[in-house]
This record gives sequence, C-alpha cells and structure tokens, in this order.
Amino acid sequence: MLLEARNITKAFGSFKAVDDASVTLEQGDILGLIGPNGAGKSTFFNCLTGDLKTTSGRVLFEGADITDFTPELRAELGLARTFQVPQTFEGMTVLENVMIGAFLRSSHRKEAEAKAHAVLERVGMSRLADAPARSLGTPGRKRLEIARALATEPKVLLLDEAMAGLNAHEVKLAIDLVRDIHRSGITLVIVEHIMEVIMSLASRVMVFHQGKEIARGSPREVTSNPAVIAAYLGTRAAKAAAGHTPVELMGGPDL
Amino acid sequence: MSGALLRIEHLEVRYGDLIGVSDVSLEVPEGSVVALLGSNGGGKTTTLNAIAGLIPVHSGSISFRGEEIAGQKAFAIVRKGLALSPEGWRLFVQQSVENNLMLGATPLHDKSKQAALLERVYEIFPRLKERRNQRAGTMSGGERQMLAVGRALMSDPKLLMLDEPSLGLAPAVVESMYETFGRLHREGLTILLAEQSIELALEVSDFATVLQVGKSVLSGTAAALAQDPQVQKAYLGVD
Amino acid sequence: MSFVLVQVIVGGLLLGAVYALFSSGLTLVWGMMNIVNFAHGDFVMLGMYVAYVVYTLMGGGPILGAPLATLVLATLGVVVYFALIRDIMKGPMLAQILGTFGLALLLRYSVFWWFGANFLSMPQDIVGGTYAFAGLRIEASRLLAGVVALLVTLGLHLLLTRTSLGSKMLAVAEDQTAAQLMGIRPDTMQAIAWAIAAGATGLAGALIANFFYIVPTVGETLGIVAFVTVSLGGFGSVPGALVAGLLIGVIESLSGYLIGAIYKDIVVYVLFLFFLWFRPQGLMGKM
Amino acid sequence: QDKVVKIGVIMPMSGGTASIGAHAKAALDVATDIINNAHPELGNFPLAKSAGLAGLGGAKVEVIIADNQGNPATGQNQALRLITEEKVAAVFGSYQSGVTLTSSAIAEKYGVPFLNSESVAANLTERGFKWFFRTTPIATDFAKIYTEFLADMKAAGAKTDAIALVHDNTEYGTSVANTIAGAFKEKGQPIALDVAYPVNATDLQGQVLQLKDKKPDVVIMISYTSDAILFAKTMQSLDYKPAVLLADDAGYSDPSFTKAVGKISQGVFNRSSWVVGPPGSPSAIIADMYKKKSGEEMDDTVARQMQGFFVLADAIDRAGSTEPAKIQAALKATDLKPEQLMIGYKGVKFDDKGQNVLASGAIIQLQDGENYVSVWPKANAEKAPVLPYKGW
Amino acid sequence: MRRWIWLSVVAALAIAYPLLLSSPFQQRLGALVLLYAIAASAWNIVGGYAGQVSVGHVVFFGCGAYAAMGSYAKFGLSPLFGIPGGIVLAVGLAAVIGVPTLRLSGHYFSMATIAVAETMRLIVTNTEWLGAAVGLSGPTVPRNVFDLSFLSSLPYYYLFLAVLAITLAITWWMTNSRMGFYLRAIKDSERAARSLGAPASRTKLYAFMLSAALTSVAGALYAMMFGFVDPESGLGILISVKILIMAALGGAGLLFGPLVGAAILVPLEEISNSWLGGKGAGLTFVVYGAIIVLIARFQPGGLLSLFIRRGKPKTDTGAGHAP
Ligand SMILES: Nc1ncnc2c1ncn2[C@@H]1O[C@H](COP(=O)(O)OP(=O)(O)OP(=O)(O)O)[C@@H](O)[C@H]1O
Ligand SMILES: Nc1ncnc2c1ncn2[C@@H]1O[C@H](COP(=O)(O)OP(=O)(O)OP(=O)(O)O)[C@@H](O)[C@H]1O
Ligand SMILES: [Mg+2]
Ligand SMILES: [Mg+2]
Repeated sequence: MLLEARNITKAFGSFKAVDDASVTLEQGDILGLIGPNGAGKSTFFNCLTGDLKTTSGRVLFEGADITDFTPELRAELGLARTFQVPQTFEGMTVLENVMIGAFLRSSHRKEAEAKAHAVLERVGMSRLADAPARSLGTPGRKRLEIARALATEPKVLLLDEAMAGLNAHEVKLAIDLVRDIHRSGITLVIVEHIMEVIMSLASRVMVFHQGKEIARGSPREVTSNPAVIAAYLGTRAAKAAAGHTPVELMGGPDL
Repeated sequence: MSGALLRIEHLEVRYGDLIGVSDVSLEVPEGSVVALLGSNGGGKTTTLNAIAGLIPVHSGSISFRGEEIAGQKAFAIVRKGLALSPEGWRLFVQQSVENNLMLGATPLHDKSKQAALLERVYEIFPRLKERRNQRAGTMSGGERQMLAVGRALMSDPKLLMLDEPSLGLAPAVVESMYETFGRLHREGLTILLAEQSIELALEVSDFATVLQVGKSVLSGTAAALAQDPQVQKAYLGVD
Repeated sequence: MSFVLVQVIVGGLLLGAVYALFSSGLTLVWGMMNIVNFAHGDFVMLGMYVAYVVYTLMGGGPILGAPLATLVLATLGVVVYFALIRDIMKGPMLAQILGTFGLALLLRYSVFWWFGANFLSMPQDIVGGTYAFAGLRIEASRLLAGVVALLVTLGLHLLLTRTSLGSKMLAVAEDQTAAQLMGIRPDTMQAIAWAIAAGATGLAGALIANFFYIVPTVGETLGIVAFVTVSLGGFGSVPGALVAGLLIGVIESLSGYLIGAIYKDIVVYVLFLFFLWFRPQGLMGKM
Repeated sequence: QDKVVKIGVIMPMSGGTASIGAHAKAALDVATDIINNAHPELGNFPLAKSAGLAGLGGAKVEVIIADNQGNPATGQNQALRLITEEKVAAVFGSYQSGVTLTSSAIAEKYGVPFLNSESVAANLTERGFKWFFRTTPIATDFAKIYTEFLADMKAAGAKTDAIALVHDNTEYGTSVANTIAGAFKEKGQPIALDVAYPVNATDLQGQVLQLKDKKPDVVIMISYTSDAILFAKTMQSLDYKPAVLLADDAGYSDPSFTKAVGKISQGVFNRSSWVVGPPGSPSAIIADMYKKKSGEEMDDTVARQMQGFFVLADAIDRAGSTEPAKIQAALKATDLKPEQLMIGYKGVKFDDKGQNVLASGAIIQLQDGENYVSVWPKANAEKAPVLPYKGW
Repeated sequence: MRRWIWLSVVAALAIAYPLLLSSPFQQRLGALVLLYAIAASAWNIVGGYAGQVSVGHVVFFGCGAYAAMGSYAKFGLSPLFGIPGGIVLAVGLAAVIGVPTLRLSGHYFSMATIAVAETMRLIVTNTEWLGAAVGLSGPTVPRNVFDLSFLSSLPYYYLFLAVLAITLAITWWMTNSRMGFYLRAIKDSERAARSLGAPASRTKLYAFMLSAALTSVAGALYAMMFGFVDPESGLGILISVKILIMAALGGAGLLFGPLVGAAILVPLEEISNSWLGGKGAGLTFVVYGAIIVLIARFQPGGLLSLFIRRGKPKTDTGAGHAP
C-alpha cells in the first residue's frame, strides 16, 4: 500500500469539512475524487499533503505513519501536489518555478536547471521557459504546477482540478500527459469536475458529499449511481457520462 | 436587432513588451449573449480585462453605449453599467461572503434594489446563502467561483462579462447556472462570455467571436459558427 | 487591595486609554490599509503643536485646540497621501518604510526649525484640575483623553464594521484592482482613510498636550508605544488597539510600581513576545 | 590684523537634547563677542577689556560648531573633521559623556587640546589622556555639596533622615545616583529609597505614588528636562509634596522647565554653580547679554559651558600661539581665581588627569515664580532657604 | 561579460578611493560607507532576499560591538578576539528569536524583532557588568596592531573593504544556490514552496542566522573603529532603521543595492551635518528627510532598480489565498 488515509476528519470550528473519510492507494492507481463544490475534496487533499492538520485520523505512506509530518517532509518522501488555486512563484520565470521542484533531488543549480528543462519539455512548456510566471493564465499556471510537482520526482502526485479552464482539445492533450506521467510509474489522485477526465483516466472513483464518502467504484458505476447523480452530476452530465465510453469521449464532444 | 451595446475595434493590448492581444474587433448587440471563444492564451481574458479597464489599451477603440471608454479607469467604466467576473475571481478574501456581494452592489444607483438582487443571487447559488457569514478566503474553489459570478450580478449591470464562469463548478451547478443565464438573457440582460466549453457557450449565446493568438478571426451567429469548419479548427487549436 | 494600588491601576487605565487613542489611527492605516507609517509618532507631535499654537495665539483650550488639531492633521493626512503615499504604495513594503521614515524626519525637524528645541507645556489646569474622590485622584485632562479615546475607538470600529464606507476601505486595502471592478475609486478611499487616521492622531496629540510636555522629538517615544499597542492588539483591529492600550497601560503602571520603572518596558516587550508565540495574530487580529 | 583662532565646538544641535546645543550656541556667541570686542564694562574679567586675544596680537576667536546628534560616532567623525579639515586649535564639547569620550579620543590621537565643561562621567579623566581637560564639578563634588547642605538643613531643624533618590537610567542618572548614594552611606545615612525610571518616560505616576507611599523626608531628583516636567505635573495631580525636594541640576535648570512648570514647583532646591551676582557685576552683565541673545535666562549648564570656553580661550591667549603643545602647556598652567570667573567655582586649576580641582557648586531655590535664588552656602546666599517644599 | 567589466570598474574605484580622496575625513567617510554597506548587505540577506523585514537587526550589531569591546574591557584582550564570540552570540540569538518569530508573517515579524531589540537594549542598559548606560570603551592607546586602533582611517578602509567583499561574495553565492532559490520561492508562496520540499522555516532561519553573523561582524568593526559602545549606539533602534533604509534606498534584494544605499546616505548624512549641523536649526534632517522622501516617491524600488531591468513582482494576488 502506497498511501493510506484512515478515518480522516477535518473540522473548522463546528463545521466538519471532511468527516471520517478513508482511502487506500495502491502503486499504479489513478484514483478519481469527485463531488459537489464544497464537498471537502480539497480539504481532504490538504490533509494528505500536510497542508492542514487533521482533526483526527491517520495518514500512512508506504506503511509509515506520516500524520505529523510537515509538507516538506512528505514531499521528500515522494508526495507531490498541485493547488486548486494556483500558487505560482510570481517573481520567477517559468523555468525557475520548476527549478524549485527540481532542487529537492539535486542541490546543484546546473543540475536542477537541466532537470527543469527536461520537465518543461515533457509537459510541453519549454517554449515558455523564460517567460515570467505571472504572464500565465490560470490554465498555464496549473500546467506549471504539474511541471513543478513532477520535478520533485514524486511517487504519488495529487492533482487538484489541474485541467480546469482547458478546452476539450486541450483536455485531451492533458489526459495524454497524465497517462504519460502514470506510465512513468507515478501513482495519481485526481480531483476534477470535467467528467471526461474522470471517465477516461480513473481506475477507481470516490465520491464525496458534505465531507463524507457517498459512493465508490469504477467510473461507470459511480456515474450511474442515482445518489451521485442527484448530489453532483445533474441530469445532463449523467446522460453524457452514460452515453459515451471513455474512448468516444476522447474524440471530443459532438457539436 | 437593436444597436450595439459594446463595440470593439482593432483592440491592441500590451503587457510591457509582450503583446496580449494584437487585433480584436467584436460587437455585442443590446440584449444578446455573445461568446468569446479561443484556445488557451488566445486573449479572451486580456480582452475582457481591457474592456473593464483593468489593463491599459494600447490602441484601438472600445465604445460602450456609444461612449468611448478606452483609456478610462476601471472604477469609472464599471459605474457606467458594466460588471466583470474576472479570471482568478479576485475576491476580497478577508471579508465575508455577504460583504463581498454587497461590495458588488457599489455601482448600483438605486440602493433599494439591493435586497432583491441579493435574494436573486442567493436563489441562483443557495450555497452562498448558507455561507453568507463565512470569510471568502476559506471558501472552496467552486464556491469562490459562485461568489465571483454572484458579485458581478449584484450591480444589476447593463453588460455582464463572465470570464470562464463554469471553471471549477460541479456539473450540476454549471447546468443550473447556465439555465439562469438563459433566463437573465430572456429578461433582457446583455452578456459577454469567455468560455472554454464551446458546447455550453454556443448553446446559450446568440453570437460568437473566435480569438486566435490575439486576433479575432471569425464572428457570426452561434448557430452558424457551430457548423463552421474553421471553428472546429480554432477549437481544436490547430493553426 | 491597598489604596495606592487602586490609584496605580486607575492611572494605568487612563494612560492606556491614551495609548489606545493615539494608536487607533495607526491600526487603521497600518493594519487595515497595509501602509506602514513610521511618521505616526510625529503626527501625534504635530497635533500637540497645533493645540499649543491654538492656546498661545488664541488662548483657546481643548475645546478649540482639539477640533482644530483634528482638522489640520486630517488635511495633512490627505496631502501626504496624494503627495507621497499613493506613489510609494506602488513599490514594495520597504518603500513605505523608507518614505515615511523620511517624512518623519522632515516633519520633526521642520517643527524643530520653526519652534526650536525647547520643551513647551500647556498650563497645568487647562482642562480643569484634578478630581479627587474617596482619596482617588484623577486629572481632568487625562479623564477627558480617556473618554475621547473610548468614543473614537468605538466610532472607528463602527465605521469600519458597520458602514459600507468601511467595507469599501477594506476592499481597497485588500485588492485595489478588484475594488475598482466594484466601481470603487481606490484613491478616494485611501485618502479618506488617511484623513481619518491622521485626524484621530491629531486629536490624540491635542489631548495629550494637556498633560504632557511638547517637544519636536516627542513623537519618537510615543511612536514606539503605538507600534507595540497596534501589534499586541492585532493589526487592523480597532477594539484590539483599545484593549491592548489599556492592557499596556495597566501593566506599565503596575510593573512600574511593583517591580521598578526601569523594568516596565521590558515587562511589556516580553509579554508581547510571549503573547505572539501563542497568538501570532495579536489579541484581536485576524490571520 | 585678521588673524583668527579657530575653536571647534561639538554639541548636540539636533535630537532629544538639542535645546542644550541651541543654548550653548547662543552662549558661545556671547562669549566670542566678549573676547573679540572690547567690553570695558566687564572690568577685569579676563579677555574682556581688549578686542581679540592680546596674547596673539589681537587675534579673533572663531567658533565652529558641529552637531554630534547625541551620537558618539557622529561626535567622533565631527571631531576628526574639525581637527583635520577645519584645523581648529582646540576642541570644546560635547555634552553627553559618551560623545565626549569618543570625540576626545580623536583629539588625543591628533594631539589637540580638548576642553570639556559639562560631562560628568568619572571615567573621562581616568583614561590617562594628556590633552583632555575638564572644568566642571563631577558627581563626587555634587555628593559633597548635598551631604553638607542637608547637614546644615538638619541643624536648622529640618527633618532629613530618610532620603530618596529618583534618577533615570542614563549614564548621567545612574552614575550620579551611585556616587550620591555612596557619599551618604559614608556619612552613615544610607539612602532609604532608590527610584530608577527609564529616561523620556511616558508616565511617572508609579514613581510618584511610590514616593507618596514611602514618605521620605528628602527627595533628590536626577532627571533630564522631559522627565523633570512630567514629574512636576504628576506630583501636582497626585498631590504629592516631600518636605525637601532637591534637584541635581540638569532638567531642573533648563529654562524650559521653569517656564513650563515653575509655578507648580515652588520651593524646589537645585544644585548650581551659576549664581548671578549683583547688578553691574560681570556675571550679571553676561547673563543679560545672554538673555538678549537667546531670550532665555542663563542656567547652570550653559553657564558652565560658557565658563569652560573662557578658560580655553584664556589658555590660548596665554599660550600666545595656536600650537597645540603650547596651548596644552598653558592649560596645565591655568590658575584662575574666583573673581576671574563668571561662575561660582572656587577657581580653575587642573590636576594631572585634567580635572579642575577647584570646581564647586551652590544650592539655589525656586522662590519667586520662575527664578531661582541662591540660598546656600550662607556666605554668598541671596536669601534664606524656605522649607518645606511648597509646590503650587 | 559586461557584468564583469562593471564589477572590475567598481572594484577598482573602491580600491583607489582613499588614494584619490585622501584627506582623513574623506577616508573615514569611505570607511564608514563600507561599514554600513556591510551591515546593510547582511540585512539584505534576510530583509531583501527572504522578504522578512527585520527592524531589530541592531541586536546582532550590538552582539558584535559588545563582544569586541567586552573582550578588551573585561578580559584585556584585543577586540578582535571578540569577533568570534559576537558571531556565536548573534547566531545563537538569531536562532532563539527566529524559531518563534519567523513563522509570523510580515508586520508581526518586524514588530517582534523591534521588541527583541528594545528588550535587549533595556536589559543591557540595566546591566552593570556590561557597563550599563555608560557603555564599554576599547583601548584608548593601542597596545599593538591587534587592538585595531589606528589614527588613520586607511587600515579601517581596506579592512572593511575586504569584509564587504566577503559579505557580498557570500550573498552572491547564496542567491545562486538552492538556498537563494528557496528563499525567493518562500517569499512568493510559502505554501507552494513547502509542498515542493523546501523546508521553509529552516531555510529562513539559516538566512536569518547568516545575516545575524555578518551583522555582528559589522557591529564589532564599528565598535573597534569608534573605540566605544553604549546601549544607544550599539543597540538603539535607530541603527536598525538606518541599516534598513540604506538597503531599501539602494535596492533591497539586489546584490549591490545596500552598497549603493550606503554610498549615498552616509556621505549625505555626514556632509549635510557638516555643512548645516552647526546652525542648530535641524536643517540637516530637513534636507536628509526630504531627499529620502523624494527617492522613495520617485524610485520606490530603490535606486539601483533604475538600472536593472527586472520585473518587480507586483501585487497580483486576488486569488493568492487558497482554502
Ligand atoms: N477555514 C475554513 N473555515 C470554514 N469553512 C471552511 C474553511 N475552509 C474550508 N471550508 C469549507 O469547507 C468546505 C470544503 O471545502 P473544500 O475546499 O474541501 O471543497 P471542495 O470539495 O474542494 O470543493 P470545490 O470542488 O469547490 O473545490 C467548503 O464548504 C468550505 O467553504
Ligand atoms: N500579466 C501578463 N503579463 C504578460 N503577458 C500576459 C499577461 N497576461 C496575459 N499575458 C499574455 O497575453 C496573451 C493572452 O492571454 P489571455 O490570458 O488573455 O488568454 P485567454 O484566452 O484568456 O487564455 P486562458 O485560456 O489561458 O485564460 C497570452 O499570450 C499571455 O501569455
Ligand atoms: Mg476544491
Ligand atoms: Mg483567460
């Protein structure tokens, strides 16, 4: 077991954003995390990465209890993430942003720079290497965050709505990128509201609602679950999800 | 159709030495919904921000209700009856949800409408009502998006500009939000919409303009554009 | 409790109210508008001089001096905003320290140039002597300052939390661009904030002048007190400044009386640091 | 003949003690006027009769003032500038002991005479310097004055058993307080209460209440002007009056003090070496000139400074040269008699360390409104001391 | 390439200065510029690069100054021996201050450092052993060359120049190393930096300690040159502000910013004081204050930013606060 969360609860005051949620992640998984806005997905994420202290529950990584580890320690163990609200280093170039990630495994500047270039190449951003990060739009920033995270050579990568703001074609390219990342041996957790992404990538899906898990299973199973449709998908998206196989979806939606 | 509420001609915007958009022309007729399409970095955000006065216009003209507004400060433009839900939301994260909405109502001349407008927003996004006293900075991504759109609606604008309103929202919420846009449209609101999901955008809009690397390359009715092979191209991002 | 101790505490409370009074302006511009004002103490000093000039030229007491000082300083606040602050806001926070430090020197030594370095003082009984009841002695001038302190902090607090003006000022402080999108003109809001802050500071100076000495360098001493009060209370919290002011006043008084005056500042600083450890946002500040 | 002798003066012209510098500047203007022009009305007062320094063929004295900003480093920089750029014949200053310490070190290294007239730190004359001279009485002198004065008061029937020392925590406050405490202890009368407070206090109620609580018979105040004013105000508002309030010069001598709170400090005793003589006497004439110049009454600090300056000028005059070594020799040979002084020292004569062994002082009291009158020692007292402290 | 040319021109000028302007006062001015440049450059590490505006840096300055004077006054040793002691003291103190305060954001950190500095000043003022308010003096008459008490400013000048060169070299090395990158990242978004494995607290603490060590050296040199330290001149808040102002004026976060700031402010202060100070009307500070105000008003990023084309990070953080 690569990553395991046991009975995580996160309360803000009396409000429980995450309420007794558990999950296990095996090497090679792509776990999809979906649920309505404010269901607690990002909060759960932040508990896994150490950004937030859990109110109760434990987090285990490769069998070791890391509940009390700082985010930087978890990063060193191989846990990387992106942020839903991009946290770009505004004063730096795109390349330098990625170098910050690369420095985790190589302390020399030249080495980190070379590694950052390679990662940018991989995510298709090398053209922008010397652009100031603050010139990027939201989608660009999200991609930059993926690059940064990859540069830390993680074992597990958690993507929080990394594809929001992409058009269908770009989503398709992004899915290819994630597949590529997955093939290179990285285990993924993805949060997305774009059903196409979940349908075509996730091996397992977990559905949150009001801080609690309300369903889990294969993408097909959960998208046809009436509770999920009622709480999250709505009729239209459910129809779309039901009507298309993932492969069809990758061709782009019909107009 | 009635006269153009907003007309942009040969808009050029620069970020220092970098060019944001080089040549954008478009027209938003009164009472219509116009979609601004284009791939990543096409210049949608730049165009909307330039209209609102958030970034200086380098050249070209922007006229709103017949008046040239290029070069004016954002607060002055907004007061003329224009609202923008910007990229990145730009909420007042230290203040409560309701305060954010009330701030949105600042340009409103007739303050008696405020309560009704607030109710309308709460109706569209019940979550906001539920969290009216929560600090905006602690809201989830989707909740923030709702707040940004709701805030723009609070000034009862003549022209509502939305920069990717569906970003980060759950499918069901997107669905109901677009239904609302349709309703507001029928009630006579003019909307300029930048949206990645071309399917959604073309469904609600009357007209659309496609931006490609900072240029408006194609405009027409939504129906016509939906069939256009060039849209397919632009939408697929192939040059 | 011994009788002297009561007097010490009462004295401390009154002193603390004064601290709160001249800190409220600082918490407004520093804590809320996010502008560091190193010249704050010198604004207090200017308020004192205005009161003194009013007294010597027109024979007016605090009834005339205090409103005039408020007015003059509010005007100065607006002028300083448009002439300096608006532009240094475009730079990093350090530019604000740089600019307002320069401003502090400029103000301090312009006054010095004009009035000289001599210590000045208002007549002792300008506000009406000292009240004595049940053996407790309270100076009318300090009482007046204390009461005004309460009123001003209350007023400021209501303004910021209950009015749309307050909410607009906070919006500008947080994100000028977004505020513009709401049709708010940032310049106006910040100028108003400066006017209020400087006015309140001038008022504080005028009231303090009734029982303190007046000298061009007096702002240095008072400025530091204001900085500590504002941080202890929490940046941007007006009620926080009041509570912190009272707390510091009482702590200073008590420790000055019980442990020895040379240690009272150490006690305050150490408590402050201790406090920051457990509550880094100050008494009433938000993170 | 337009020969000039330049004397460098280092004073605090800005910062918290800038009023001292302003007063000194006016006093030195008067002093140079007296030296450079003929002032027959001053009679035999040294350097007054003729225009310029007779010993240098009527050369004029020129004062070059530098601002030490109350900062030892600035003081030292300015000393260097005065010596190397302005080529002054001697340096005079610098009020704060710390500044005097650093600036005189430069004079010592360059071999230029340095005369100090008001810094009281004991260690200044303990450094083995050969170019440093000090005219002012120091803490040990004050302590002697106070013990004797209080003994006399006791003999006259006043209660002087419990003595409280109130002082700030500056170098001046602590060192003087320590010396005084030591002196009283030696006399078998240890200090009953020691109240220290931080300089430039925002509030002194606690200290006054402490005094009010412990009820000492005599309170000795060692304070700068700011705190002296605040003490006076606080004492009135808390209705506290010790039987004997005795101040150690400094703030209590500042005309700002008497102007601001003289009315509510009636009867305070103060230490001073400055006593205005009868009308027509040199000291009265000089005081008058000073008042015309500055608009202030002459106080002890500025009088000591002026006197120090005269001593320096006199030495240069006697040296008959601007050569440092000659001035140094003349300073060492200084032997001024009381009648040659404008101030109440017993004379000026330097010991091996450069300290004036004849420096002394008297006790004055604030009796009529804003003016001090000398009350002790009896020999040259204008009026008899009035007890107890009246206040307001 | 052009950078190296510039660098050698500056270096050559710095070496030649005391020979070109050779009066004792000019030489001393040069030495003072370098001295303050050392202190301001040291401050720059934490204030400029790490973005943690310390207003209490004078405590470290004081550590050095007191250690140097103390080693003479208390043990009769050369003040030089105090330098390592001062460094150890400063670094230790930085650790004690830094651990709790570096997690504080912005203004709170600044205030906490002020509070620490003032506390130290008050404690020293009341500590007999450290000379209390009287302060400690160095050797008045140098016993040997190691007392570092020279009549001429020339030896000081070159000593300071060497120390400044070392300080700048350390700073340069740091900014180009992982630590420098981490500091910049932490300044922009501590949260993101940590998620990428940058140990934010530790990195800031190291920067703070490094800065403290170098500042303490500056303090020791200062005390040796003036032969004296007291609570006001060794621990007074004004020195903190002066150091900070110099860095800000020249350009905080730029390698040569503090040097430029010192090269402008020190002569400005000394010369305006020399010309105007004696008049006693406070004109020195009117002029000095006005010039600072003008620079802040027209060049808020510091003077050096005029010549350096590097986009300054503008506040663009409407979305910066994540849930
Ligand atoms: N500090 C806080 N105080 C109070 N409520 C909070 C706080 N932080 C988060 N919340 C609330 O917790 C809930 C869960 O938020 P979270 O960000 O985890 O949602 P999410 O599932 O990621 O939603 P989205 O899809 O919109 O991103 C939200 O309703 C949010 O408003
Ligand atoms: N602050 C900035 N500084 C420099 N260049 C910028 C800045 N913001 C945008 N740009 C550039 O302007 C161009 C248009 O970007 P814009 O954000 O308007 O596109 P968009 O169509 O909104 O794309 P997206 O889908 O990313 O939101 C891009 O090339 C971008 O790099
Ligand atoms: Mg989320
Ligand atoms: Mg965009």
